[in-house]
Amino acid sequence: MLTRYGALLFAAGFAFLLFVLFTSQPLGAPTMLAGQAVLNEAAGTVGAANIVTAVVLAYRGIDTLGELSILFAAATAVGLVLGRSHGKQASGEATEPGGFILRAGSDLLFPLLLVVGFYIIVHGHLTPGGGFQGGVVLAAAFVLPVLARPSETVSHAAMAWVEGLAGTAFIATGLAALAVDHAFLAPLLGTGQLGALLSGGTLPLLYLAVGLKVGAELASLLLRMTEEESGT
Amino acid sequence: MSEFALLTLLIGALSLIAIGIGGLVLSRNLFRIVLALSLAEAGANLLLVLVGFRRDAIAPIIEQGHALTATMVDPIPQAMVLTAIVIGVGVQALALSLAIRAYVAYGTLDMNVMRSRMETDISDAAGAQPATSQHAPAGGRPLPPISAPRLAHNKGAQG
Amino acid sequence: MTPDLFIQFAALIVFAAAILLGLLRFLRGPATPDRLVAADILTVIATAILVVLAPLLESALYLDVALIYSVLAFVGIVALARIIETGKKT
Amino acid sequence: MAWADLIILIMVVLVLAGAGAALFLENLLGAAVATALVSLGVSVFFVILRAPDVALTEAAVGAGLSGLLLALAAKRLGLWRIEVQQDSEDAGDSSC
Repeated sequence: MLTRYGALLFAAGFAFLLFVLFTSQPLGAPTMLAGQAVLNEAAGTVGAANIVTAVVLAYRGIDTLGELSILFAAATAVGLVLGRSHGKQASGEATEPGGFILRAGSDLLFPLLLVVGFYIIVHGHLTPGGGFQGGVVLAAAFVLPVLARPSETVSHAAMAWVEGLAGTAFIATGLAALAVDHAFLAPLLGTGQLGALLSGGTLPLLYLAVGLKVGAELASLLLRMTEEESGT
Repeated sequence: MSEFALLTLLIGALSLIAIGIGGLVLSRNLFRIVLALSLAEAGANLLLVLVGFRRDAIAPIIEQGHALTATMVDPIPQAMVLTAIVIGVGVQALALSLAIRAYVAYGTLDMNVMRSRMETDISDAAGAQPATSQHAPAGGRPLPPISAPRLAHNKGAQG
Repeated sequence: MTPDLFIQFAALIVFAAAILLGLLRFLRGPATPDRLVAADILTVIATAILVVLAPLLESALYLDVALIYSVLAFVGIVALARIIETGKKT
Repeated sequence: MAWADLIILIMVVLVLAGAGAALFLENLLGAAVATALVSLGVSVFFVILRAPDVALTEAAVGAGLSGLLLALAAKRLGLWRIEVQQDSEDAGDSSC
Protein backbone atom coordinates (compact mmCIF):
# COMPACT_ATOMS: atom_id res chain seq x y z
CA MET A 1 0.00 0.00 0.00
CA LEU A 2 2.78 2.34 0.96
CA THR A 3 4.66 1.66 -2.27
CA ARG A 4 1.56 2.66 -4.21
CA TYR A 5 1.30 6.08 -2.57
CA GLY A 6 5.03 6.52 -2.84
CA ALA A 7 4.89 5.84 -6.57
CA LEU A 8 2.03 8.27 -7.08
CA LEU A 9 3.89 10.89 -5.07
CA PHE A 10 6.99 10.30 -7.16
CA ALA A 11 5.12 10.68 -10.45
CA ALA A 12 3.35 13.84 -9.35
CA GLY A 13 6.52 15.31 -7.89
CA PHE A 14 8.45 14.55 -11.05
CA ALA A 15 5.79 16.26 -13.16
CA PHE A 16 5.79 19.26 -10.83
CA LEU A 17 9.58 19.50 -11.02
CA LEU A 18 9.45 19.48 -14.82
CA PHE A 19 6.65 22.06 -14.76
CA VAL A 20 8.68 24.45 -12.63
CA LEU A 21 11.73 23.80 -14.79
CA PHE A 22 9.96 24.51 -18.06
CA THR A 23 7.97 27.54 -16.91
CA SER A 24 11.10 29.24 -15.57
CA GLN A 25 12.04 29.90 -19.20
CA PRO A 26 9.64 31.66 -21.55
CA LEU A 27 7.74 29.19 -23.68
CA GLY A 28 7.74 29.75 -27.41
CA ALA A 29 11.04 31.59 -27.54
CA PRO A 30 13.87 29.06 -27.49
CA THR A 31 17.48 30.16 -27.24
CA MET A 32 18.52 28.08 -30.27
CA LEU A 33 22.28 28.32 -29.94
CA ALA A 34 23.00 25.42 -32.26
CA GLY A 35 19.65 25.47 -34.04
CA GLN A 36 20.05 28.95 -35.50
CA ALA A 37 23.50 28.12 -36.88
CA VAL A 38 22.14 24.98 -38.48
CA LEU A 39 19.21 26.90 -39.96
CA ASN A 40 21.54 29.53 -41.39
CA GLU A 41 23.99 27.25 -43.13
CA ALA A 42 22.16 23.96 -43.77
CA ALA A 43 20.54 24.99 -47.05
CA GLY A 44 23.86 26.13 -48.49
CA THR A 45 26.21 23.39 -47.33
CA VAL A 46 23.97 20.32 -47.38
CA GLY A 47 21.48 21.24 -50.07
CA ALA A 48 18.44 19.55 -48.52
CA ALA A 49 15.24 21.57 -48.36
CA ASN A 50 14.13 19.62 -45.30
CA ILE A 51 16.44 20.81 -42.56
CA VAL A 52 15.45 18.05 -40.16
CA THR A 53 16.70 15.57 -42.76
CA ALA A 54 19.91 17.56 -43.03
CA VAL A 55 20.38 17.33 -39.26
CA VAL A 56 19.55 13.62 -39.13
CA LEU A 57 21.73 12.49 -42.03
CA ALA A 58 24.43 15.10 -42.51
CA TYR A 59 25.11 16.63 -39.11
CA ARG A 60 24.30 13.51 -37.09
CA GLY A 61 24.98 10.73 -39.58
CA ILE A 62 26.79 8.46 -37.16
CA ASP A 63 23.89 8.86 -34.74
CA THR A 64 21.57 7.56 -37.44
CA LEU A 65 23.89 4.63 -38.02
CA GLY A 66 23.66 3.88 -34.30
CA GLU A 67 19.88 4.13 -34.48
CA LEU A 68 19.88 1.64 -37.34
CA SER A 69 22.03 -0.74 -35.35
CA ILE A 70 19.69 -0.43 -32.35
CA LEU A 71 16.73 -1.32 -34.56
CA PHE A 72 18.72 -4.21 -35.99
CA ALA A 73 19.54 -5.43 -32.48
CA ALA A 74 15.88 -5.16 -31.45
CA ALA A 75 14.72 -7.12 -34.49
CA THR A 76 17.38 -9.77 -33.93
CA ALA A 77 16.50 -10.04 -30.26
CA VAL A 78 12.81 -10.45 -31.05
CA GLY A 79 13.69 -13.25 -33.44
CA LEU A 80 15.88 -14.84 -30.79
CA VAL A 81 13.32 -14.55 -27.99
CA LEU A 82 10.35 -15.74 -29.99
CA GLY A 83 12.24 -18.67 -31.39
CA ARG A 84 12.71 -20.03 -34.85
CA SER A 85 9.58 -21.00 -36.74
CA HIS A 86 9.53 -24.47 -38.25
CA GLY A 87 7.33 -23.70 -41.23
CA LYS A 88 3.69 -22.77 -41.10
CA GLN A 89 1.52 -24.45 -38.51
CA ALA A 90 -1.76 -25.72 -39.91
CA SER A 91 -3.84 -24.75 -36.89
CA GLY A 92 -7.41 -23.92 -37.93
CA GLU A 93 -7.98 -20.41 -36.68
CA ALA A 94 -4.60 -19.09 -37.72
CA THR A 95 -4.99 -19.84 -41.41
CA GLU A 96 -8.57 -18.72 -41.76
CA PRO A 97 -8.74 -15.93 -44.34
CA GLY A 98 -10.43 -12.64 -43.58
CA GLY A 99 -13.72 -11.46 -45.01
CA PHE A 100 -14.23 -10.45 -48.62
CA ILE A 101 -13.94 -6.72 -47.91
CA LEU A 102 -10.66 -7.15 -46.07
CA ARG A 103 -9.18 -9.35 -48.81
CA ALA A 104 -10.25 -7.04 -51.65
CA GLY A 105 -9.17 -3.97 -49.66
CA SER A 106 -5.74 -5.38 -48.93
CA ASP A 107 -5.23 -6.33 -52.58
CA LEU A 108 -6.19 -2.80 -53.57
CA LEU A 109 -4.10 -1.15 -50.89
CA PHE A 110 -0.88 -3.14 -51.37
CA PRO A 111 0.42 -1.31 -54.50
CA LEU A 112 -0.82 2.02 -53.14
CA LEU A 113 1.11 1.47 -49.91
CA LEU A 114 4.23 0.60 -51.90
CA VAL A 115 3.90 3.80 -53.94
CA VAL A 116 3.30 5.93 -50.86
CA GLY A 117 6.23 4.33 -49.06
CA PHE A 118 8.67 4.94 -51.88
CA TYR A 119 7.33 8.48 -52.35
CA ILE A 120 7.97 9.21 -48.68
CA ILE A 121 11.47 7.71 -48.87
CA VAL A 122 12.56 9.37 -52.12
CA HIS A 123 11.19 12.79 -51.17
CA GLY A 124 12.76 12.59 -47.73
CA HIS A 125 15.02 15.56 -48.36
CA LEU A 126 12.25 17.75 -49.80
CA THR A 127 9.07 17.09 -47.86
CA PRO A 128 8.43 15.70 -44.39
CA GLY A 129 9.23 12.04 -44.16
CA GLY A 130 12.22 9.96 -45.00
CA GLY A 131 13.67 6.53 -44.64
CA PHE A 132 12.23 5.58 -41.29
CA GLN A 133 8.67 6.65 -42.02
CA GLY A 134 8.72 5.20 -45.53
CA GLY A 135 10.19 2.00 -44.14
CA VAL A 136 7.30 1.72 -41.70
CA VAL A 137 4.84 2.13 -44.58
CA LEU A 138 6.64 -0.56 -46.61
CA ALA A 139 6.57 -2.93 -43.64
CA ALA A 140 2.84 -2.30 -43.20
CA ALA A 141 2.38 -2.99 -46.92
CA PHE A 142 3.99 -6.40 -46.60
CA VAL A 143 2.13 -7.34 -43.42
CA LEU A 144 -1.35 -6.38 -44.64
CA PRO A 145 -1.73 -9.28 -47.15
CA VAL A 146 -0.58 -11.72 -44.48
CA LEU A 147 -3.18 -10.23 -42.15
CA ALA A 148 -5.89 -10.76 -44.75
CA ARG A 149 -4.80 -14.28 -45.75
CA PRO A 150 -2.77 -15.91 -43.00
CA SER A 151 -1.85 -18.81 -45.28
CA GLU A 152 0.26 -16.50 -47.43
CA THR A 153 3.98 -16.53 -46.81
CA VAL A 154 6.66 -13.95 -47.37
CA SER A 155 10.22 -15.14 -47.81
CA HIS A 156 12.36 -14.37 -44.78
CA ALA A 157 15.55 -15.06 -46.71
CA ALA A 158 14.77 -12.38 -49.31
CA MET A 159 14.13 -9.87 -46.53
CA ALA A 160 17.38 -10.73 -44.84
CA TRP A 161 19.16 -10.18 -48.16
CA VAL A 162 17.49 -6.81 -48.75
CA GLU A 163 18.28 -5.73 -45.21
CA GLY A 164 21.90 -6.78 -45.43
CA LEU A 165 22.46 -5.15 -48.81
CA ALA A 166 20.82 -1.90 -47.68
CA GLY A 167 22.92 -1.78 -44.52
CA THR A 168 26.05 -2.46 -46.56
CA ALA A 169 25.09 0.31 -48.97
CA PHE A 170 24.69 2.77 -46.11
CA ILE A 171 28.11 1.96 -44.67
CA ALA A 172 29.73 1.87 -48.11
CA THR A 173 28.45 5.38 -48.83
CA GLY A 174 29.91 6.50 -45.54
CA LEU A 175 33.25 4.84 -46.32
CA ALA A 176 33.32 6.42 -49.77
CA ALA A 177 32.88 9.79 -48.09
CA LEU A 178 35.68 8.85 -45.71
CA ALA A 179 37.96 8.11 -48.66
CA VAL A 180 37.11 11.26 -50.60
CA ASP A 181 36.40 13.81 -47.92
CA HIS A 182 38.27 12.47 -44.88
CA ALA A 183 35.07 12.36 -42.82
CA PHE A 184 32.74 9.42 -42.32
CA LEU A 185 29.30 9.98 -43.90
CA ALA A 186 30.16 13.46 -45.13
CA PRO A 187 27.80 14.58 -47.93
CA LEU A 188 29.25 13.95 -51.37
CA LEU A 189 28.30 14.70 -54.97
CA GLY A 190 27.67 18.42 -54.46
CA THR A 191 24.52 20.05 -53.27
CA GLY A 192 22.61 20.43 -56.51
CA GLN A 193 19.77 22.87 -56.90
CA LEU A 194 17.75 23.43 -53.75
CA GLY A 195 14.33 21.82 -54.02
CA ALA A 196 15.06 19.56 -56.98
CA LEU A 197 14.56 15.81 -56.67
CA LEU A 198 18.22 15.10 -57.42
CA SER A 199 19.74 17.41 -54.86
CA GLY A 200 21.37 17.12 -51.49
CA GLY A 201 24.25 14.95 -52.70
CA THR A 202 24.19 11.49 -51.16
CA LEU A 203 21.30 12.17 -48.78
CA PRO A 204 18.61 10.57 -51.00
CA LEU A 205 20.80 7.48 -51.47
CA LEU A 206 21.37 7.20 -47.74
CA TYR A 207 17.67 7.58 -47.05
CA LEU A 208 16.85 4.96 -49.69
CA ALA A 209 19.18 2.52 -47.94
CA VAL A 210 17.69 3.41 -44.55
CA GLY A 211 14.16 2.95 -45.88
CA LEU A 212 14.81 -0.46 -47.40
CA LYS A 213 16.65 -1.64 -44.30
CA VAL A 214 14.01 -0.43 -41.85
CA GLY A 215 11.21 -1.77 -44.01
CA ALA A 216 12.74 -5.24 -44.32
CA GLU A 217 13.62 -5.31 -40.62
CA LEU A 218 10.22 -4.28 -39.34
CA ALA A 219 8.40 -6.51 -41.81
CA SER A 220 10.37 -9.57 -40.73
CA LEU A 221 9.82 -8.60 -37.07
CA LEU A 222 6.07 -8.30 -37.56
CA LEU A 223 5.87 -11.49 -39.61
CA ARG A 224 7.72 -13.35 -36.90
CA MET A 225 5.10 -12.20 -34.44
CA THR A 226 2.27 -13.39 -36.68
CA GLU A 227 3.70 -16.90 -36.85
CA GLU A 228 2.10 -19.21 -34.34
CA GLU A 229 3.91 -20.97 -31.57
CA SER A 230 5.96 -23.88 -32.90
CA GLY A 231 6.03 -26.47 -30.15
CA THR A 232 8.79 -25.32 -27.86
CA MET B 1 -0.40 30.63 -30.68
CA SER B 2 -1.36 32.12 -27.35
CA GLU B 3 0.29 31.70 -23.99
CA PHE B 4 -2.75 29.75 -22.86
CA ALA B 5 -2.35 27.21 -25.68
CA LEU B 6 1.32 26.65 -24.92
CA LEU B 7 0.60 26.23 -21.23
CA THR B 8 -2.16 23.74 -22.01
CA LEU B 9 0.24 21.76 -24.15
CA LEU B 10 2.87 21.80 -21.41
CA ILE B 11 0.38 20.56 -18.83
CA GLY B 12 -0.83 17.90 -21.25
CA ALA B 13 2.69 16.64 -21.87
CA LEU B 14 3.54 16.60 -18.17
CA SER B 15 0.30 14.79 -17.33
CA LEU B 16 1.13 12.19 -19.96
CA ILE B 17 4.53 11.65 -18.39
CA ALA B 18 3.03 11.44 -14.90
CA ILE B 19 0.30 9.03 -16.01
CA GLY B 20 2.87 6.92 -17.83
CA ILE B 21 5.21 6.71 -14.87
CA GLY B 22 2.33 6.02 -12.49
CA GLY B 23 1.04 3.23 -14.67
CA LEU B 24 4.54 1.86 -15.13
CA VAL B 25 5.04 1.57 -11.38
CA LEU B 26 1.55 0.60 -10.28
CA SER B 27 0.43 -1.87 -12.95
CA ARG B 28 0.75 -5.56 -12.31
CA ASN B 29 -0.01 -6.63 -15.85
CA LEU B 30 2.99 -6.89 -18.17
CA PHE B 31 1.01 -5.82 -21.26
CA ARG B 32 -0.25 -2.72 -19.48
CA ILE B 33 3.28 -1.89 -18.38
CA VAL B 34 4.33 -1.83 -22.03
CA LEU B 35 1.39 0.47 -22.80
CA ALA B 36 2.29 2.80 -19.93
CA LEU B 37 5.87 2.94 -21.18
CA SER B 38 4.70 4.10 -24.59
CA LEU B 39 2.47 6.73 -22.95
CA ALA B 40 5.36 8.19 -20.97
CA GLU B 41 7.46 8.17 -24.13
CA ALA B 42 4.82 10.11 -26.08
CA GLY B 43 4.70 12.71 -23.30
CA ALA B 44 8.47 13.11 -23.27
CA ASN B 45 8.56 13.51 -27.05
CA LEU B 46 5.85 16.16 -26.89
CA LEU B 47 7.78 18.02 -24.21
CA LEU B 48 10.96 18.03 -26.31
CA VAL B 49 9.22 19.36 -29.40
CA LEU B 50 7.44 21.97 -27.27
CA VAL B 51 10.81 23.23 -26.08
CA GLY B 52 11.93 23.84 -29.64
CA PHE B 53 8.78 25.70 -30.65
CA ARG B 54 9.16 29.34 -31.60
CA ARG B 55 6.29 31.76 -31.97
CA ASP B 56 5.28 32.94 -35.46
CA ALA B 57 7.75 30.61 -37.11
CA ILE B 58 7.30 28.11 -39.94
CA ALA B 59 8.28 24.45 -40.14
CA PRO B 60 12.01 23.85 -40.78
CA ILE B 61 11.45 22.98 -44.42
CA ILE B 62 12.31 25.36 -47.23
CA GLU B 63 9.42 25.63 -49.64
CA GLN B 64 9.04 27.30 -52.97
CA GLY B 65 7.43 30.68 -52.45
CA HIS B 66 8.85 31.25 -48.99
CA ALA B 67 11.83 33.44 -48.36
CA LEU B 68 15.05 31.63 -47.46
CA THR B 69 15.43 33.78 -44.39
CA ALA B 70 12.03 33.09 -42.86
CA THR B 71 11.94 32.36 -39.13
CA MET B 72 11.87 28.64 -38.49
CA VAL B 73 11.37 26.54 -35.38
CA ASP B 74 14.36 24.76 -33.87
CA PRO B 75 15.18 21.69 -36.01
CA ILE B 76 17.47 19.96 -33.52
CA PRO B 77 14.88 18.79 -30.94
CA GLN B 78 12.78 17.58 -33.85
CA ALA B 79 15.63 15.47 -35.19
CA MET B 80 16.22 14.02 -31.73
CA VAL B 81 12.55 13.20 -31.26
CA LEU B 82 12.55 11.51 -34.67
CA THR B 83 15.29 9.21 -33.42
CA ALA B 84 13.53 8.68 -30.10
CA ILE B 85 10.25 7.61 -31.69
CA VAL B 86 11.91 5.07 -33.96
CA ILE B 87 13.95 3.61 -31.11
CA GLY B 88 10.83 3.57 -28.93
CA VAL B 89 9.07 1.23 -31.29
CA GLY B 90 12.08 -1.11 -31.24
CA VAL B 91 11.98 -1.12 -27.45
CA GLN B 92 8.25 -1.78 -27.52
CA ALA B 93 8.66 -4.72 -29.87
CA LEU B 94 11.37 -6.24 -27.70
CA ALA B 95 9.34 -5.73 -24.51
CA LEU B 96 6.28 -7.32 -26.09
CA SER B 97 8.26 -10.34 -27.24
CA LEU B 98 9.71 -10.75 -23.75
CA ALA B 99 6.18 -10.55 -22.32
CA ILE B 100 5.08 -13.25 -24.76
CA ARG B 101 7.97 -15.46 -23.70
CA ALA B 102 7.17 -14.95 -20.02
CA TYR B 103 3.52 -15.75 -20.69
CA VAL B 104 4.48 -18.96 -22.45
CA ALA B 105 6.74 -19.95 -19.56
CA TYR B 106 4.47 -19.07 -16.62
CA GLY B 107 0.97 -19.01 -18.05
CA THR B 108 0.06 -15.60 -16.68
CA LEU B 109 0.69 -11.92 -17.26
CA ASP B 110 0.15 -10.85 -13.66
CA MET B 111 3.47 -9.93 -12.08
CA ASN B 112 2.57 -11.10 -8.58
CA VAL B 113 1.35 -14.50 -9.73
CA MET B 114 4.37 -14.80 -11.98
CA ARG B 115 6.72 -13.97 -9.11
CA SER B 116 5.16 -16.51 -6.78
CA ARG B 117 5.30 -19.21 -9.46
CA MET B 118 8.89 -18.31 -10.16
CA GLU B 119 9.75 -18.58 -6.47
CA THR B 120 8.01 -21.93 -6.27
CA ASP B 121 10.05 -23.13 -9.22
CA ILE B 122 13.26 -21.92 -7.68
CA SER B 123 12.44 -23.45 -4.32
CA ASP B 124 11.55 -26.73 -6.00
CA ALA B 125 14.83 -26.74 -7.82
CA ALA B 126 16.65 -25.97 -4.57
CA GLY B 127 14.70 -28.64 -2.69
CA ALA B 128 13.21 -26.31 -0.06
CA GLN B 129 9.80 -25.12 1.10
CA PRO B 130 8.47 -22.26 -1.02
CA ALA B 131 8.49 -18.87 0.63
CA THR B 132 5.19 -17.99 2.26
CA SER B 133 5.46 -14.24 2.06
CA GLN B 134 6.91 -11.94 -0.50
CA HIS B 135 8.17 -9.52 2.11
CA ALA B 136 9.86 -12.11 4.34
CA PRO B 137 11.19 -14.62 1.89
CA ALA B 138 13.21 -16.84 4.17
CA GLY B 139 11.49 -15.97 7.43
CA GLY B 140 12.03 -18.55 10.14
CA ARG B 141 13.27 -21.37 7.99
CA PRO B 142 16.80 -22.52 7.33
CA LEU B 143 18.34 -21.25 4.17
CA PRO B 144 18.28 -23.89 1.44
CA PRO B 145 21.57 -25.16 0.08
CA ILE B 146 22.09 -23.16 -3.05
CA SER B 147 24.51 -24.13 -5.76
CA ALA B 148 26.52 -21.40 -7.38
CA PRO B 149 24.60 -20.91 -10.67
CA ARG B 150 21.23 -20.80 -8.88
CA LEU B 151 22.38 -18.05 -6.57
CA ALA B 152 21.92 -15.37 -9.16
CA HIS B 153 18.36 -16.47 -9.97
CA ASN B 154 17.36 -16.55 -6.33
CA LYS B 155 18.68 -13.11 -5.67
CA GLY B 156 16.86 -11.75 -8.70
CA ALA B 157 13.56 -13.26 -7.61
CA GLN B 158 13.76 -11.94 -4.07
CA GLY B 159 15.00 -8.47 -4.84
CA MET C 1 -12.91 37.35 -41.95
CA THR C 2 -12.96 35.95 -45.47
CA PRO C 3 -15.47 33.24 -46.40
CA ASP C 4 -12.69 30.63 -46.72
CA LEU C 5 -11.41 31.33 -43.27
CA PHE C 6 -14.92 31.27 -41.87
CA ILE C 7 -15.54 27.85 -43.38
CA GLN C 8 -12.29 26.55 -41.90
CA PHE C 9 -13.15 27.83 -38.42
CA ALA C 10 -16.64 26.36 -38.67
CA ALA C 11 -15.12 23.05 -39.76
CA LEU C 12 -12.78 23.03 -36.77
CA ILE C 13 -15.66 23.68 -34.38
CA VAL C 14 -17.67 20.86 -35.94
CA PHE C 15 -14.65 18.56 -35.66
CA ALA C 16 -14.23 19.47 -32.01
CA ALA C 17 -17.83 18.53 -31.30
CA ALA C 18 -17.42 15.31 -33.28
CA ILE C 19 -14.30 14.40 -31.32
CA LEU C 20 -16.10 14.90 -28.04
CA LEU C 21 -18.96 12.67 -29.19
CA GLY C 22 -16.57 9.98 -30.42
CA LEU C 23 -14.67 10.18 -27.14
CA LEU C 24 -17.92 9.73 -25.24
CA ARG C 25 -18.64 6.55 -27.16
CA PHE C 26 -15.09 5.35 -26.65
CA LEU C 27 -15.25 5.82 -22.88
CA ARG C 28 -18.77 4.48 -22.47
CA GLY C 29 -18.71 1.71 -25.08
CA PRO C 30 -19.60 -1.41 -23.16
CA ALA C 31 -17.67 -3.87 -25.33
CA THR C 32 -14.33 -3.74 -27.10
CA PRO C 33 -15.82 -3.69 -30.65
CA ASP C 34 -17.68 -0.49 -29.70
CA ARG C 35 -14.43 1.05 -28.57
CA LEU C 36 -12.69 -0.05 -31.77
CA VAL C 37 -15.35 1.57 -33.95
CA ALA C 38 -15.16 4.75 -31.86
CA ALA C 39 -11.37 4.79 -32.34
CA ASP C 40 -11.85 4.35 -36.08
CA ILE C 41 -14.23 7.32 -36.16
CA LEU C 42 -11.73 9.38 -34.21
CA THR C 43 -8.93 8.55 -36.67
CA VAL C 44 -11.12 9.70 -39.57
CA ILE C 45 -11.90 12.95 -37.75
CA ALA C 46 -8.22 13.43 -36.95
CA THR C 47 -7.36 13.00 -40.63
CA ALA C 48 -9.90 15.68 -41.48
CA ILE C 49 -8.43 17.97 -38.81
CA LEU C 50 -4.95 17.49 -40.27
CA VAL C 51 -6.27 18.37 -43.72
CA VAL C 52 -7.96 21.54 -42.44
CA LEU C 53 -4.83 22.54 -40.51
CA ALA C 54 -2.79 22.58 -43.73
CA PRO C 55 -4.39 25.76 -45.18
CA LEU C 56 -4.57 27.36 -41.74
CA LEU C 57 -0.80 26.92 -41.35
CA GLU C 58 -0.33 28.05 -44.98
CA SER C 59 1.70 25.10 -46.15
CA ALA C 60 0.96 22.07 -48.30
CA LEU C 61 3.57 20.01 -46.47
CA TYR C 62 1.16 19.05 -43.72
CA LEU C 63 -1.00 17.13 -46.20
CA ASP C 64 1.61 14.36 -46.24
CA VAL C 65 0.94 13.76 -42.58
CA ALA C 66 -2.77 13.32 -43.26
CA LEU C 67 -1.99 10.89 -46.10
CA ILE C 68 0.26 8.68 -44.00
CA TYR C 69 -2.03 8.88 -41.02
CA SER C 70 -5.14 7.82 -42.92
CA VAL C 71 -3.35 4.96 -44.66
CA LEU C 72 -1.63 3.51 -41.60
CA ALA C 73 -4.46 4.01 -39.12
CA PHE C 74 -6.51 1.76 -41.39
CA VAL C 75 -3.88 -0.97 -41.15
CA GLY C 76 -3.62 -0.70 -37.37
CA ILE C 77 -7.38 -0.75 -36.78
CA VAL C 78 -7.77 -3.68 -39.19
CA ALA C 79 -5.13 -5.63 -37.28
CA LEU C 80 -6.89 -5.05 -33.96
CA ALA C 81 -10.25 -5.92 -35.52
CA ARG C 82 -8.84 -9.19 -36.84
CA ILE C 83 -7.89 -10.23 -33.32
CA ILE C 84 -11.42 -9.61 -32.05
CA GLU C 85 -12.81 -11.51 -35.03
CA THR C 86 -10.55 -14.46 -34.24
CA GLY C 87 -11.79 -14.42 -30.66
CA LYS C 88 -15.43 -14.32 -31.66
CA LYS C 89 -15.31 -17.42 -33.84
CA THR C 90 -13.75 -19.89 -31.47
CA MET D 1 -5.69 32.85 -32.49
CA ALA D 2 -8.78 31.13 -31.24
CA TRP D 3 -8.68 28.05 -33.44
CA ALA D 4 -5.43 26.80 -31.99
CA ASP D 5 -6.72 27.19 -28.44
CA LEU D 6 -9.91 25.30 -29.21
CA ILE D 7 -8.27 22.41 -31.05
CA ILE D 8 -5.48 22.12 -28.50
CA LEU D 9 -7.93 22.07 -25.61
CA ILE D 10 -10.07 19.38 -27.22
CA MET D 11 -7.02 17.32 -28.15
CA VAL D 12 -5.57 17.56 -24.65
CA VAL D 13 -8.87 16.28 -23.30
CA LEU D 14 -8.75 13.45 -25.85
CA VAL D 15 -5.15 12.54 -25.03
CA LEU D 16 -5.64 12.54 -21.27
CA ALA D 17 -8.87 10.56 -21.55
CA GLY D 18 -7.06 8.06 -23.77
CA ALA D 19 -4.18 7.79 -21.34
CA GLY D 20 -6.57 7.24 -18.43
CA ALA D 21 -8.47 4.66 -20.43
CA ALA D 22 -5.23 2.86 -21.28
CA LEU D 23 -4.55 2.40 -17.59
CA PHE D 24 -8.02 1.74 -16.23
CA LEU D 25 -9.84 -0.30 -18.90
CA GLU D 26 -10.36 -3.89 -17.81
CA ASN D 27 -9.98 -5.20 -21.33
CA LEU D 28 -6.39 -5.00 -22.53
CA LEU D 29 -7.34 -4.80 -26.20
CA GLY D 30 -9.36 -1.70 -25.38
CA ALA D 31 -6.30 -0.32 -23.61
CA ALA D 32 -4.22 -0.94 -26.74
CA VAL D 33 -6.79 0.99 -28.80
CA ALA D 34 -6.59 3.80 -26.23
CA THR D 35 -2.82 4.14 -26.72
CA ALA D 36 -3.45 4.46 -30.45
CA LEU D 37 -5.79 7.35 -29.60
CA VAL D 38 -3.09 9.00 -27.51
CA SER D 39 -0.64 8.90 -30.39
CA LEU D 40 -3.36 10.34 -32.64
CA GLY D 41 -3.69 13.40 -30.40
CA VAL D 42 0.06 13.78 -30.03
CA SER D 43 0.44 13.67 -33.81
CA VAL D 44 -2.01 16.60 -34.16
CA PHE D 45 -0.01 18.47 -31.50
CA PHE D 46 3.16 18.00 -33.53
CA VAL D 47 1.47 19.49 -36.58
CA ILE D 48 0.32 22.50 -34.56
CA LEU D 49 3.85 22.89 -33.20
CA ARG D 50 5.19 23.11 -36.80
CA ALA D 51 6.96 19.75 -36.71
CA PRO D 52 5.57 17.90 -39.75
CA ASP D 53 8.50 15.47 -39.78
CA VAL D 54 7.87 14.34 -36.24
CA ALA D 55 4.12 14.29 -36.81
CA LEU D 56 4.63 11.99 -39.78
CA THR D 57 6.82 9.66 -37.76
CA GLU D 58 4.40 9.61 -34.85
CA ALA D 59 1.49 8.95 -37.20
CA ALA D 60 3.30 6.12 -38.97
CA VAL D 61 4.73 4.53 -35.84
CA GLY D 62 2.05 5.30 -33.28
CA ALA D 63 -1.01 4.60 -35.35
CA GLY D 64 0.21 1.93 -37.73
CA LEU D 65 3.19 0.01 -36.47
CA SER D 66 2.39 0.17 -32.77
CA GLY D 67 -1.19 -0.91 -33.43
CA LEU D 68 0.04 -3.82 -35.53
CA LEU D 69 2.59 -4.85 -32.90
CA LEU D 70 0.12 -4.64 -30.03
CA ALA D 71 -2.51 -6.53 -32.00
CA LEU D 72 -0.14 -9.35 -32.93
CA ALA D 73 1.17 -9.58 -29.37
CA ALA D 74 -2.40 -9.58 -28.02
CA LYS D 75 -3.15 -12.48 -30.32
CA ARG D 76 -0.17 -14.46 -29.08
CA LEU D 77 -1.06 -13.62 -25.48
CA GLY D 78 -4.67 -14.70 -25.98
CA LEU D 79 -6.04 -11.40 -24.74
CA TRP D 80 -9.27 -11.70 -26.76
CA ARG D 81 -10.27 -14.48 -24.39
CA ILE D 82 -10.57 -12.05 -21.48
CA GLU D 83 -13.91 -10.71 -22.68
CA VAL D 84 -15.36 -14.21 -22.56
CA GLN D 85 -13.87 -14.95 -19.16
CA GLN D 86 -15.28 -11.85 -17.53
CA ASP D 87 -18.73 -13.41 -17.32
CA SER D 88 -17.57 -16.29 -15.18
CA GLU D 89 -14.91 -14.75 -12.98
CA ASP D 90 -14.66 -11.12 -12.04
CA ALA D 91 -11.04 -11.16 -10.92
CA GLY D 92 -9.63 -10.35 -14.33
CA ASP D 93 -6.46 -8.52 -15.17
CA SER D 94 -7.31 -5.23 -13.53
CA SER D 95 -4.13 -3.32 -13.16
CA CYS D 96 -4.29 -1.10 -10.15
